[in-house]
Amino acid sequence: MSAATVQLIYLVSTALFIFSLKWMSDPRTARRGVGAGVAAMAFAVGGTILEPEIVTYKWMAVGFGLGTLVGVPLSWVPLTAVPQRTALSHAFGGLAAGLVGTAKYYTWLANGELTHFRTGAIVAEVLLGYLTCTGSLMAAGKLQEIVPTRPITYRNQNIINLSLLAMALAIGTVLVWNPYMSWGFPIVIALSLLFGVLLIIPIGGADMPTVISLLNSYAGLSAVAMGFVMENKLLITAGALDGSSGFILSVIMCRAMNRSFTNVLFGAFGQVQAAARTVEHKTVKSATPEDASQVLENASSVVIIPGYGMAVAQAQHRVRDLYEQLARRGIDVKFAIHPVAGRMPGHMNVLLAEAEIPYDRLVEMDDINPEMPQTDVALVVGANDVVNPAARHDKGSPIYGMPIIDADKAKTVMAIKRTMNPGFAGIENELYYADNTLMLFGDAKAVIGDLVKQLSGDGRSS
Amino acid sequence: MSAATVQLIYLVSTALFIFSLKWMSDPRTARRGVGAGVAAMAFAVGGTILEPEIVTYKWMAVGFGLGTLVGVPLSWVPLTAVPQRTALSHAFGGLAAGLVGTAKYYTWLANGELTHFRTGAIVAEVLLGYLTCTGSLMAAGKLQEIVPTRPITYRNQNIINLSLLAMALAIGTVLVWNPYMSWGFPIVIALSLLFGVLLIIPIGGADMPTVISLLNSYAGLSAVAMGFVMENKLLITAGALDGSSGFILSVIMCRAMNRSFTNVLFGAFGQVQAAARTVEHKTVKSATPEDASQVLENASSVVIIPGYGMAVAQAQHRVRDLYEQLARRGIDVKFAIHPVAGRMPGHMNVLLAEAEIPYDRLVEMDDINPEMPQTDVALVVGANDVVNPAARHDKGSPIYGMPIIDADKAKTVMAIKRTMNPGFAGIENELYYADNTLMLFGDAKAVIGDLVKQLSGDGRSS
Amino acid sequence: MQLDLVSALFVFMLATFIGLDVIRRVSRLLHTPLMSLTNAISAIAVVGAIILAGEEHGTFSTILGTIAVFASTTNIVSGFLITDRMLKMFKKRETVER
Amino acid sequence: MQLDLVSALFVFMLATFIGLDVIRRVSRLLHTPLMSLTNAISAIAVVGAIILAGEEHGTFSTILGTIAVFASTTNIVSGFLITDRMLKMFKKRETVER
Ligand SMILES: NC(=O)c1ccc[n+]([C@@H]2O[C@H](COP(=O)([O-])OP(=O)(O)OC[C@H]3O[C@@H](n4cnc5c(N)ncnc54)[C@H](OP(=O)(O)O)[C@@H]3O)[C@@H](O)[C@H]2O)c1
Ligand SMILES: NC(=O)c1ccc[n+]([C@@H]2O[C@H](COP(=O)([O-])OP(=O)(O)OC[C@H]3O[C@@H](n4cnc5c(N)ncnc54)[C@H](OP(=O)(O)O)[C@@H]3O)[C@@H](O)[C@H]2O)c1
Repeated sequence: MSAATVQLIYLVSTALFIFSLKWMSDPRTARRGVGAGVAAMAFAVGGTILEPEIVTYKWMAVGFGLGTLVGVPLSWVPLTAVPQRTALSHAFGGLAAGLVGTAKYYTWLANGELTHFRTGAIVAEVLLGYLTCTGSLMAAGKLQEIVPTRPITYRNQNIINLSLLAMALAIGTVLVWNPYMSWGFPIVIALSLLFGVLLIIPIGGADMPTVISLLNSYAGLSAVAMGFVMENKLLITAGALDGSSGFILSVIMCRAMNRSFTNVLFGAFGQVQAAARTVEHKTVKSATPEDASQVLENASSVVIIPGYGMAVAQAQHRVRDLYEQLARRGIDVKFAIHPVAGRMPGHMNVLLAEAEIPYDRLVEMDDINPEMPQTDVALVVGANDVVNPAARHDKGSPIYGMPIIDADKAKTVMAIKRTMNPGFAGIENELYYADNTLMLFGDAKAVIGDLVKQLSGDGRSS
Repeated sequence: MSAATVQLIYLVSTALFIFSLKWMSDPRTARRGVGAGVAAMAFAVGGTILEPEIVTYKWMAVGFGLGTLVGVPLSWVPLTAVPQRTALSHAFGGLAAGLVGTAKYYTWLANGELTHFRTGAIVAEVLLGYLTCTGSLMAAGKLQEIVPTRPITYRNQNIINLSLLAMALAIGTVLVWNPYMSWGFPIVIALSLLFGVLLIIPIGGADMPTVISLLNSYAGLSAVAMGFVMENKLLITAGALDGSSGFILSVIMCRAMNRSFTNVLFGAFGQVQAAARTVEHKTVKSATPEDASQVLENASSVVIIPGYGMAVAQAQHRVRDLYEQLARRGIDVKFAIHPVAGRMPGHMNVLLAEAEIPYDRLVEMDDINPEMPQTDVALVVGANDVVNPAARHDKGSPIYGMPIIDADKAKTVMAIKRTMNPGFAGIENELYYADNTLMLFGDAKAVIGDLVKQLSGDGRSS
Repeated sequence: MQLDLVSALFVFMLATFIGLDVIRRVSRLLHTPLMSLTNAISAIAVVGAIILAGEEHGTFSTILGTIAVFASTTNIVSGFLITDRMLKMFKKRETVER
Repeated sequence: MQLDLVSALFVFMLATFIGLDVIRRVSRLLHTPLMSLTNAISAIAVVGAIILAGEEHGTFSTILGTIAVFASTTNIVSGFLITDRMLKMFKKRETVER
């Protein structure tokens, strides 16, 4: 197969990758987007197999076989484990990029084919690849709670980390000058593996989604570097698409939390949890499911605000039952989705979709907020920070400036959570002490189950 | 200057061209877009002058000088002449592309450097370039009414034209097979020059805006072909941006007229004008400026619908005076902009902007239509086809299916035009015979001037 | 070589323009599936891995190549499958209400 | 040579993706200025013209090159000037009302 034909196949593959992401702009075309992605990858793999320099298929067949064996079960994880699966996957991706770069370096070293440019590209690929690999493994560990999730900090941490990185970069630069100074190469590898670990341990477990997105971006960039190494435009474009995606998702998350990249990466957020708690005593009104179901029955509009607690409790199916009960009574029910509710972008959307709640009932923060003052009941299901009014007015609060869902403006607020413990940001939520707030203490799944039972008539006779 | 440096300059230039068009997405950033475009062009020219193969600057200096001398006055044309200026400019662009391709062919022919690929790219460049050149000249002539604007047709016209094109393509293909068959090259040039003329003469003058956009697209594509000839990525990207722009603008126009490309190019539209006119006699209510100004004074919402007649009469400044008079009385005045009102896309917007009407008063068709039934007065200023209700219900009408502004749904309609003559599509407009319509006959500028005089008090005493 | 670098930079720049634009318009509903889709796409590194595993440049290269093929395939398979699994859940009103 | 063709096709495809996207999002208000702006951009052919006029490949090439430089410069100058002239007219309420 001529090199030009392979390049043409790569061209088609690139176009398909672009369409794949374009079609993600609408849930109606999104599955077609996955189809395009699969086709693009098939063309990419098919085209590469036809490359003239391929002489043996044995080893790649082993790789394909084993990869499929591991990959298929990895796709069965429950939705709650999606973040750690993604992180694990990034680790694989970074590893692959790193290994390819390593092998290329030594092959070209042996054949005397190294140039400044090639070495530079390889160093970038290897640095990003191995860093992504160990960093993602750590992130996966924190999310799965194998590794301690709290930020692990020590004196001069940032200085130590940055000087490690600077050292790796310095040796990399020297390598570019003198590509045959081969003792430097394993050092670069070791430093980037180490830096990946050290970069992640001071970051709190709950910041992992942002970190995963950033690592996704790095994985993309290492594919770009591989494209420069191999002079392959498909790698460059696909890598750039990937890099952009990771970058934009992390920007969206940071913006929705009103935090900067630097704060996420070096801020050791989530560490001061205990200290921030105040010990004032205010009164809280708690209600029973019976009371709550009566309030709901008399409402004509209800906005349900789900949060991380709904995910933990796996309460989405109960929430759907509740939605149906209320809708049956002619009550207007909407779901208010905060961009960083839960622990990954779009977390609530997937959960509610899993429970077959039609996605046109899900309303984004900016669209629902103007409606909140006319809303009869705001039902907060395991959300906390994303409805904390302190973000609007308390300049001293760590979440000050973060856009929130204005649950407090509804006529009645009902909040389901187990305790008075704070959420991810570790701060108290004055919403729970407000006059128009009723607390429904308990596990979200159980409480909503009770509400549904009341509404569906089991409890009606009472 | 090394070739790589020049390529880097081209890279910057490409990025600036992209930003230039991106910034056109909002009137607030649009002027920055022009700045980016100028900078991009400066980098492109500057980078090229640094190319190592340049040995003399004398001749290009002559070109720059003369070009500036002609270009500056060309930018002073009145806004009504913008379409023909654009067409003329495309002719220059096509000519430049054609000439470069011609010179390249003969240089490589003399040096024996022609390859199949190079010849193919040159043939594409020359075909598109010269076709754009003569086609645009014809279009400019029709718009300036130097060339008869009505479609010039004869038997088997489409067959003759297409076989000319086929002949040019056939000879071009043979040339690609055998690049040194040099007698074929001038024939390709002659045929494309001829085809450009023949393509345009059967198209009615009023379809020229669509044609100009298509020719813009061809000019872009010929720059792309030149990029393939010269292996220059800047030419390819800038050409592709241009090609997309022309293509999308023509698609928008065709869609807004509910016509196909084929219909525009081969339909000889505007020819049957006389035949379509029906001779039914219906009554028309005509009103004086005094009556009209009273109606306007008593309205609380007025929608002004400008059309080609406003452009012809240069009435936009009077329209602004009217707008001010009405706004001063607390009347809500909006402008309804149909995408193909006038004779080029965005025509009305520029005219109204010229008269300093704030652009947030201009409302697009789809946004204003739902408001029309609540509107007190729809004031039609020299618009005709774009408010013809036949487009909604008369399946036999040539404009059936074209989206229109629902002027007829307003409580009162007032239409300013000189006669009962039809507009661009040559068909009668039942809107003028409707019960709630008052006709204000006369030149738009004069009539609106009268209205303003009435409102401003000169006529108040009467 | 240096010219090739610029050519590659060109492609990178254009692809980044496209990437940023396309991603910015991904529906907010679908950000979780987007993460797993791009995760699968990042396994494009498989292209490099296949070449390593298929060339004959000594055992070292082949072993690294095989591991890399394995790692990327895992990503491709699990990434696309899980994305599709999630997307299947998104339904509009009409199809959901019985 | 053939590989170069594919490389150029790559750039063309990516640029077209960008072009279609970017143009589709140009404000409808500005379609007339857009036409004259792209008209100026299409004068990028000046790059080829300059090379012709600046090389020494005989009188024929030089004459054609000079004419081409002239034609493109006309486009560049008039295109950008008239676009800017039109854009200067677009004003938002605040700046207009006195
Ligand atoms: N989505 C993302 O992409 C992303 C990324 C990075 C960071 N974050 C951060 O994550 C936070 C998300 O806010 P959020 O409001 O969704 O969550 P949150 O602030 O973490 O609060 C979750 C609440 O759910 C309750 N809860 C836990 N398990 C429960 C159960 N089984 N039943 C009922 N309630 C339960 C907890 O209270 P109890 O313990 O009292 O039950 C807790 O207050 C934000 O601070 C955001 O910045 C999100
Ligand atoms: N905008 C574009 O990009 C574009 C492109 C291609 C085609 N077109 C076509 O152009 C048409 C545009 O529709 P339109 O409603 O704007 O225009 P129109 O249908 O052409 O009607 C213009 C009307 O203005 C009147 N008029 C002419 N001079 C006047 C003057 N000095 N004072 C007052 N009235 C005057 C004419 O009537 P009197 O002679 O009785 O005065 C005529 O009926 C559509 O059919 C569209 O498809 C537009």
